[in-house]
Amino acid sequence: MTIETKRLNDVVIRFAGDSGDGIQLIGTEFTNATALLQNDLGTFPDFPAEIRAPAGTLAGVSGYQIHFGSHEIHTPGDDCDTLVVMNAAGLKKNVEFLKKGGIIIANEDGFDNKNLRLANIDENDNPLKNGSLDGFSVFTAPITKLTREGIKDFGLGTKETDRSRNMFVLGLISWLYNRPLESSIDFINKKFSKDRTIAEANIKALHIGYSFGETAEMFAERYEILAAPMKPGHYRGITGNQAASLGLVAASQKAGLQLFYGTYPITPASDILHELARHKNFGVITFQAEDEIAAISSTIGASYGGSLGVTASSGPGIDLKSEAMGLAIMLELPLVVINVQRAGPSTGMPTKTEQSDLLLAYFGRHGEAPMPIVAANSPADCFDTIYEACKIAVEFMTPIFFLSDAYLANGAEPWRFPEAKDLDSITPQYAKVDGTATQKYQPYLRDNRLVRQWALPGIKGLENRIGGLEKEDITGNISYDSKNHEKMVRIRAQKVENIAQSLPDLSFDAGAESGKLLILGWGSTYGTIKTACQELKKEGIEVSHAHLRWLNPFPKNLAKILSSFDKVLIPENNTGQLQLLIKGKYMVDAVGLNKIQGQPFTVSEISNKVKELLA
Amino acid sequence: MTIETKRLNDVVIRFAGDSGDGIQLIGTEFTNATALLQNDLGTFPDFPAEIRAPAGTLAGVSGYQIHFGSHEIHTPGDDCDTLVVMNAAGLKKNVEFLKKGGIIIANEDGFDNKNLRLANIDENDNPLKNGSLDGFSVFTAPITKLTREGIKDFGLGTKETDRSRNMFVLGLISWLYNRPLESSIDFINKKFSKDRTIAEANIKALHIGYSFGETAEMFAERYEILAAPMKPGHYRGITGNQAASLGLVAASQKAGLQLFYGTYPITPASDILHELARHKNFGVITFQAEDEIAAISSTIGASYGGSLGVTASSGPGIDLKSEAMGLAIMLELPLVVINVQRAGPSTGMPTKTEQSDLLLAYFGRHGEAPMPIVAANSPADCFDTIYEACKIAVEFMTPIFFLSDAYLANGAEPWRFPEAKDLDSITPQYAKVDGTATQKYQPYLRDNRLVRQWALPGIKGLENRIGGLEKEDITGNISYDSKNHEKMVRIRAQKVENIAQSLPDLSFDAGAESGKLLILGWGSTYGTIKTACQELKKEGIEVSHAHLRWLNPFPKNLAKILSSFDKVLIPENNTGQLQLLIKGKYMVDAVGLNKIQGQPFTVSEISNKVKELLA
Amino acid sequence: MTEVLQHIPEVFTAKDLVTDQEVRWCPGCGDYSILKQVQTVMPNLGYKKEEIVFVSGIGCSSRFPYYMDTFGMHSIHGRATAIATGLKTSRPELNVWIVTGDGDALSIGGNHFIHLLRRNLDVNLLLFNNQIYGLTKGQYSPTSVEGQVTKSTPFGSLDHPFNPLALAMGADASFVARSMDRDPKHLQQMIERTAKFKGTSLLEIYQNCNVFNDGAFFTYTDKETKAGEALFVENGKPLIYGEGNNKGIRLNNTTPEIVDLTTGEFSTTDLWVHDEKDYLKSTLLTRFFDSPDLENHFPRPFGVLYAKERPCYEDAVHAQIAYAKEGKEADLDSIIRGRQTWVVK
Amino acid sequence: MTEVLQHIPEVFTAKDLVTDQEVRWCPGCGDYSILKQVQTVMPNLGYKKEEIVFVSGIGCSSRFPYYMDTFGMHSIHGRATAIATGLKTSRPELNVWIVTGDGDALSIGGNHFIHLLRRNLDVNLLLFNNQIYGLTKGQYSPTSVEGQVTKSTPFGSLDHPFNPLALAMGADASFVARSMDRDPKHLQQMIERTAKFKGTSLLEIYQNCNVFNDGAFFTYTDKETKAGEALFVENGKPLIYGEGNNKGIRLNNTTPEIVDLTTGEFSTTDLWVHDEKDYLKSTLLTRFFDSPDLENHFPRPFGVLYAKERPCYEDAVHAQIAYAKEGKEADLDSIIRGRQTWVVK
Ligand SMILES: Cc1ncc(C[n+]2csc(CCOP(=O)(O)OP(=O)(O)O)c2C)c(N)n1
Ligand SMILES: Cc1ncc(C[n+]2csc(CCOP(=O)(O)OP(=O)(O)O)c2C)c(N)n1
Ligand code: SF4
Ligand code: SF4
Ligand SMILES: [Mg+2]
Ligand SMILES: [Mg+2]
Repeated sequence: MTIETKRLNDVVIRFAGDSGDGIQLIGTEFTNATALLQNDLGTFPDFPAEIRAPAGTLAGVSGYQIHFGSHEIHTPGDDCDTLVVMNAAGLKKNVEFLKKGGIIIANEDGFDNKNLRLANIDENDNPLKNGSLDGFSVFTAPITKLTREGIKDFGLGTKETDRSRNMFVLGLISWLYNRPLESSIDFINKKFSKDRTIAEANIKALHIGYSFGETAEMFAERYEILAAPMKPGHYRGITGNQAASLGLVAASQKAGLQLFYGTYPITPASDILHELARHKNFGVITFQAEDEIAAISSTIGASYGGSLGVTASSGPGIDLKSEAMGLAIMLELPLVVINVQRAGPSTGMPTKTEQSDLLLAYFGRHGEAPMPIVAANSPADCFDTIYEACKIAVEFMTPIFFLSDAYLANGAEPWRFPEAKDLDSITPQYAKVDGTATQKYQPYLRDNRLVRQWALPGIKGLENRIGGLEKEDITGNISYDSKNHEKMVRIRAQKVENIAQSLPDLSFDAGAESGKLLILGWGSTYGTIKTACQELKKEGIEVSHAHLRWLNPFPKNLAKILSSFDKVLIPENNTGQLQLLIKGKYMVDAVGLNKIQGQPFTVSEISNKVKELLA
Repeated sequence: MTIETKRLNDVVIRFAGDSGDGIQLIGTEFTNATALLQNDLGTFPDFPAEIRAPAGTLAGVSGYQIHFGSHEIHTPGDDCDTLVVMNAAGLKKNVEFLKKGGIIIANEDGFDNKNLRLANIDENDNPLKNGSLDGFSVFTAPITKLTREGIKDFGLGTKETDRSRNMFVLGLISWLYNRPLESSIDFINKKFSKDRTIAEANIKALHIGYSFGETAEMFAERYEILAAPMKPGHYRGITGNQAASLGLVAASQKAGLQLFYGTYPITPASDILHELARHKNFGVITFQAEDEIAAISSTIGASYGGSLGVTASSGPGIDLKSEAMGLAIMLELPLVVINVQRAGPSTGMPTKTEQSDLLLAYFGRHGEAPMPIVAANSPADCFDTIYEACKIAVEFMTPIFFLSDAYLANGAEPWRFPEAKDLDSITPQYAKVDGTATQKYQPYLRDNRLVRQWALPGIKGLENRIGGLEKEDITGNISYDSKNHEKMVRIRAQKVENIAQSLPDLSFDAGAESGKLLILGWGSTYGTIKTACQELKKEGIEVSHAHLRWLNPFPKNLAKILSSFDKVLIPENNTGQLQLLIKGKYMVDAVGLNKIQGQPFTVSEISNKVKELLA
Repeated sequence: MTEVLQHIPEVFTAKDLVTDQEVRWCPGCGDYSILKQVQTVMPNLGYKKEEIVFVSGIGCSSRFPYYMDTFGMHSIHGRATAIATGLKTSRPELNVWIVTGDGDALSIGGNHFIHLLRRNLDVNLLLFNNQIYGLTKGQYSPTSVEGQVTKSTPFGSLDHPFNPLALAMGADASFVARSMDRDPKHLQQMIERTAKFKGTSLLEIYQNCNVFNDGAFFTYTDKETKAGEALFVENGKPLIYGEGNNKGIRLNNTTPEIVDLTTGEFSTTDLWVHDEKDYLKSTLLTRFFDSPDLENHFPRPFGVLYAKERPCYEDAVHAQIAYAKEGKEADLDSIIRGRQTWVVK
Repeated sequence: MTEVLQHIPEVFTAKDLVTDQEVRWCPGCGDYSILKQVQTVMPNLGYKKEEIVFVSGIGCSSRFPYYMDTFGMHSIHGRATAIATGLKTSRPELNVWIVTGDGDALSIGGNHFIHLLRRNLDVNLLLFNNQIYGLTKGQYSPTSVEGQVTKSTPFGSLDHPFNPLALAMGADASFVARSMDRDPKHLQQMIERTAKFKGTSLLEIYQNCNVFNDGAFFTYTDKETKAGEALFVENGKPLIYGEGNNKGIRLNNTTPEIVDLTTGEFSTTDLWVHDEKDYLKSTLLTRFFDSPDLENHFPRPFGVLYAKERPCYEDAVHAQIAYAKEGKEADLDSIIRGRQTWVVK
């Protein structure tokens, strides 16, 4: 039998199995190999609940989806072309995401009676045998047995042996989609650098998986996906949390500031801590505080002392930071507050994505306490957006919100990374001592943008006292004067508004500058909306798409853009938070498309809504 | 010289002096006497900053304004007719509030060189002597000396003696405005029940103040203000915090529930704690927690156990409660959260009033976490509104926000109090064990209003586990199912919306049901708007006024009302929070009138804006 | 509210405590043993099943209530102690248990933890100490040892860890005890003592997190080392430990010393006799906290280290209410009316 | 940033520390004395004025920074300790002081308080203990005595109060001391010791709130009772107190006893000699916390009760950073690039 190689434009593969099966690792390594082949790609890791369920159960299923192609890719894909499952639970939970006629590759050893039982499937109703998968191309193999057999010479225990199953799968799927094994081998060598036996065994498993594809005479065709025509440049793959971490280090370096990262662990923000803690050689201080209140408070202390202060959390932890954010607003110190949003309310669904904290970012503090807000729109964009957040925080002496979400945080995409020397400059607004001054230092004197200065402790002549009580204009002394209070409330608000002056106009990601329908998005819906617009265009439906990075202040030209369309559609993973703001601030009767399922939109959900609105 | 008695329709008197002068006491006792004369009235205590400044300084000035009359009174008045000052600082800080031609009564002993210096007035520029008060009727008397002289026989020390000065002033002003002394004498007797000498000395000071008016030949006229035609009934005077406290005790009694009040002291909410702590004989538990987080958490614990759980704070403390509110939303337990708003952000101006936490109440929690919100509109109305809040919390199994503010909390007015038997019933939604049930108890089963039941620990057969993770519909088991999450988010929101079904339509406080201009208010602006409407009417300008008690959900007929007017004006002590909601939710381009000065609106501020809009 | 479900038995067994929820801890996690021992002991304590409430925070350990067929609340991170305080104060007749982790109790929940101990409510506090944040996948906790390499401390942690029992003593705890997941019998005994003590009873349980901090306590739980490293204390008994009970501890004035019982120089009568009620000596015991790597280190004590009753907060609250009720009738109309009223006709 | 204002003198005096802000405490408040003593001692400590930072929370006491012409932050309630932690960690060369009250530090701020002590940053912590919430006008605090009648406890408080120094010892404090507003000389000495100790130095200052809790400490500060009630301890000296030094304290094994030095039965050589570095004995000293109404009660100790240095958190942080820097060049491009890259042409 000759195996044909078929060329595809794009493919969506979903891996699923038990949390203990190393699914995320298969996904990440397959992604790396794919990135090196210069396909464009998007990924979506879909973790199980925060705690480990017993192996084999539905609750324990871990998934990873990758979408890659020879053209631009902006999402991890809606339904998948190929589903790779390690056990019965993985199949049961994920078969709904497989396209009609799609491929299933299943580890038949994961469908024994025990596994069926754990997945709540009747023993006599094995889906691999009962015909329920008839519409799909199903390929099964005893992957556990094959792996055990293949690496038995290394003398590993069963546990260690079975852990290599994922490398078998990675090898097999690499074969099927024509990916080279080099990067995976590199990875294995690094990961097991301390135990050569395990390293060799894993590499062996990888190879036998690959060969199995070649020799097993199961597959009639292999697939090939050419490199995508991407902008020239240097690329790497990156997740949102990694990109945010690098953006912080970069900003601190370019600003000449020590980075102080005060936080308390929480899903899905913790990985930024883990990443930053590895970069101590950049002088980065990561402070794992006793709670979120101490996290932000210590960060304010560091900002006061002249560090680039950054604090991060998700939902519940952001609630706890609100009081201290108010203090930072009064103190007018640089402070970046990262919120990697997850599905709420309360503990909610900690590993699932949602965009439901926009209004919290706007209004989640007592009193009139406006804060600038930016949101990243893709994993790699986390770098640029947080870099900009740092720049504005430092140059406008203000706390600022950076919004990401679980989908961006864990998703990966190719990143055309910049060179350090090309990054924007960041200029701290230091107070200087005027050698001739006879007056004492005035901590609340402002420049024409209304920005006050950063008076670092240690500098003679700048001694001053600041605090959370209302302060007198210019002097910063405590003031209970009525008129002064109103003045200060308005100054603080105007300072945030003034940021808009230094920002570029909002531009269009698709479509004309006026027309029937504008899709206005923010945050992680970017790729899906963009793809929907492209697909609609193919169908001859022309819509415009503009995507907000700046949520507060809104871009200067937003009002004009909004008024240039008959209809405005705002898709959000919440009940309509941006929609309320747009309606309330611009009196534009925007339509919402809302999905609150802990899952991102699919492309078709967007395009169907567009068609409905244009019908 | 005969002294004429002139009849006035209404009067505004302002007392001012050092915090140590007992100004609040003069004010309160004068208010009591006035209430007993059946004048209608409104008061406004204007405290100095939270801490005591050295005696005699501007920072230490304490003020108390009372507005009373023979007709309906809804505000403490804009400017005052009479200003009573104990010292130079008191005059300096308050003379701007005195009407042209108004009366000044000054303790001339409070204008010696020391006091002038403390008030930052040049010794050669004594305002009592430099002609700066020429436009006013100024009456001065050496009140300190007269008091010392008058009560010297009691043998008190100077400190004690001088403390009685305020009684001299109370006597004098009681004479001037024809108030009897009985209630003040009663009060003194009670207050100093343990020291007869001090009691007698104070009563003496009261009498000599009174006689001084009669005999000093200073005043050419006295004033008389007839009783106001008020609705028949039993009346008492009451402040907002007192009314809220009584409302809570009443609700707990009528519901047959133990009242659990978990809080942490904070201005201006602490007085509710102080009041409730005195009512232990009603089985009230007041728990002063270690912080606001423990305050609300302990209260949730008590609610879980079957108490009427109430927690209270102001600005900074409300921030800290947000995470736990999210838990209460998930648990769907009754919980009343009181926010006595004060001027923010951060520590802000703790003793000053503001309405700037409306959007915090709406959106100050991560995730989609809607909570019902009510706001009281006058001191006495705090009783009705919090009573209603308790009823809804208990009958809808929901946390609820009750908004008051410093102005309501400390202000007083006559209250036509109800009889306990006439108060609405409150019916807890207890889960009962079904004797024939074979199924286990389903904690998230709902009635047709979407309300679940209260399953009290201790009842056999109701054992169940609840928590902050997303829960499966009906069973309450943990669920990470996408569709279930969206369903639950919508159910929680709909439950809050359903409350509107059980509420009366919004009605008009003034004006027709449609027309040129509607003033839409909420909270403590009520009296001022009402008075403005009355005054405008006198001038022939007809506007309508509707006032929201329910901020979430809005009344069913609000959309209709809004659409019946050409223009809508929303006065708020914030930068436009209700305005944003009305614009965003109803697409009505409401105009804002905003004052953020830690002070309530004056009547003329409202009426001027109305005239501007109608011009 | 007094009706009774027929099919629920009057007296319950450990099995009746099992819920229909799948237990979702990692296979091999020490939490399984703790659950088992609690379920085993619970029926013997004299409470009705419906009077028992388990309140937990957030963490792997805090999943506990889902697996106990009693009343239960899985609340928010660090606040179980505060929630239980409100519950117990308002419903003193309930049997309230708190389940918490080293992060939940001592990091974010540290303040409520010390205030609970100070107030001394009659609740039972099970602190699952695995010296790691399990649920968030492996960051160091306030009980992690110095230098520990975790996700958030790739170069080793720098924080000096809390000694939880010493902290509790400083906060005026009335009962502190320690046990371990891997000694079921001892753990059962300790759970029983914890339950029966009137006051806030803190039981620290060394719990193995086999995924993120495997073996943290093996020195104390493993057959080979246990005898020489774990000191099991009992009230009124001398402090003896070691292979074949070959070692003891004596007090030289205020200084504890390890003595060899095999040389004949010292006998058990020379030893420090454990007195649960002696605050000072108990404090000293809680200070046996040496790293087992240290030369001449003291063994780690297990058992009830301190137990001395003092008044409970909720009793004082209800006594004060009873007193107020005696003094003054609760007449709602009278307080609504207040001090001064007038009538308008 | 290195320019120098000409009119500011190189060496500063107490007067240079006075700000242009009116001091806004009640006349007679104990805070005035504390301010005075701090201003007096400060110039002698060897710091430049501009290196000194005062961080406070909220409360009457927390107004303190406004009156010190150094750098200062009046922050939010209970968080000064956490803010100072971030400041000191990031700027170890600064001289950081925390000013806090019994409510600020021990009620809302309790968690940061114990974690600061555990981490042992080199900061100075002045705890103004007036056993009341002053700023909010008189509610009881976690140090108020049982039964205290306050605005929030009209029938008397029910909470068992913290013993702040014992709590600190439980949290592994490295320095705990106690002084009083009304003994300026002792207070100055203690402020100096506090400042000079390397590590988190906790100085509890008994402070009279003459408006809401007048006389709470008069037993220890008043001429008539001071000698018999206040025990001033000094390192290496025996514990002696009483009118004419007529009493002493000796240790009978682990039990402290008050002895009469006038009968001839005991002399100073029999007495407990204070050793600041002896954790156990210091713990015992912090436990001298009897109500003076109790018969045969122990005196309340003042002075440095415990002082033993151990590594400071910020030093470990910067050592780790230095180590990491040595190991690996900080090349921004290299981390942006990461492990695997590819080029598109
Ligand atoms: C307010 C808040 N902050 C952070 C988290 C994330 N979080 C959940 S559990 C946990 C720590 C768990 O450690 P521990 O208490 O020791 O419990 P274990 O999982 O080890 O049993 C953290 C940080 C959260 N859920 N809520
Ligand atoms: C979050 C928050 N909660 C409550 C308050 C109100 N508050 C201000 S100071 C204070 C307590 C003051 O007591 P203490 O710390 O002992 O200081 P003191 O005034 O006695 O010096 C309280 C409860 C606040 N400002 N912020
Ligand atoms: S992570 Fe650790 S503590 Fe959590 S369930 Fe797994 S083994 Fe147990
Ligand atoms: S209230 Fe008490 S602590 Fe506060 S300033 Fe006045 S006397 Fe001092
Ligand atoms: Mg743990
Ligand atoms: Mg205090």
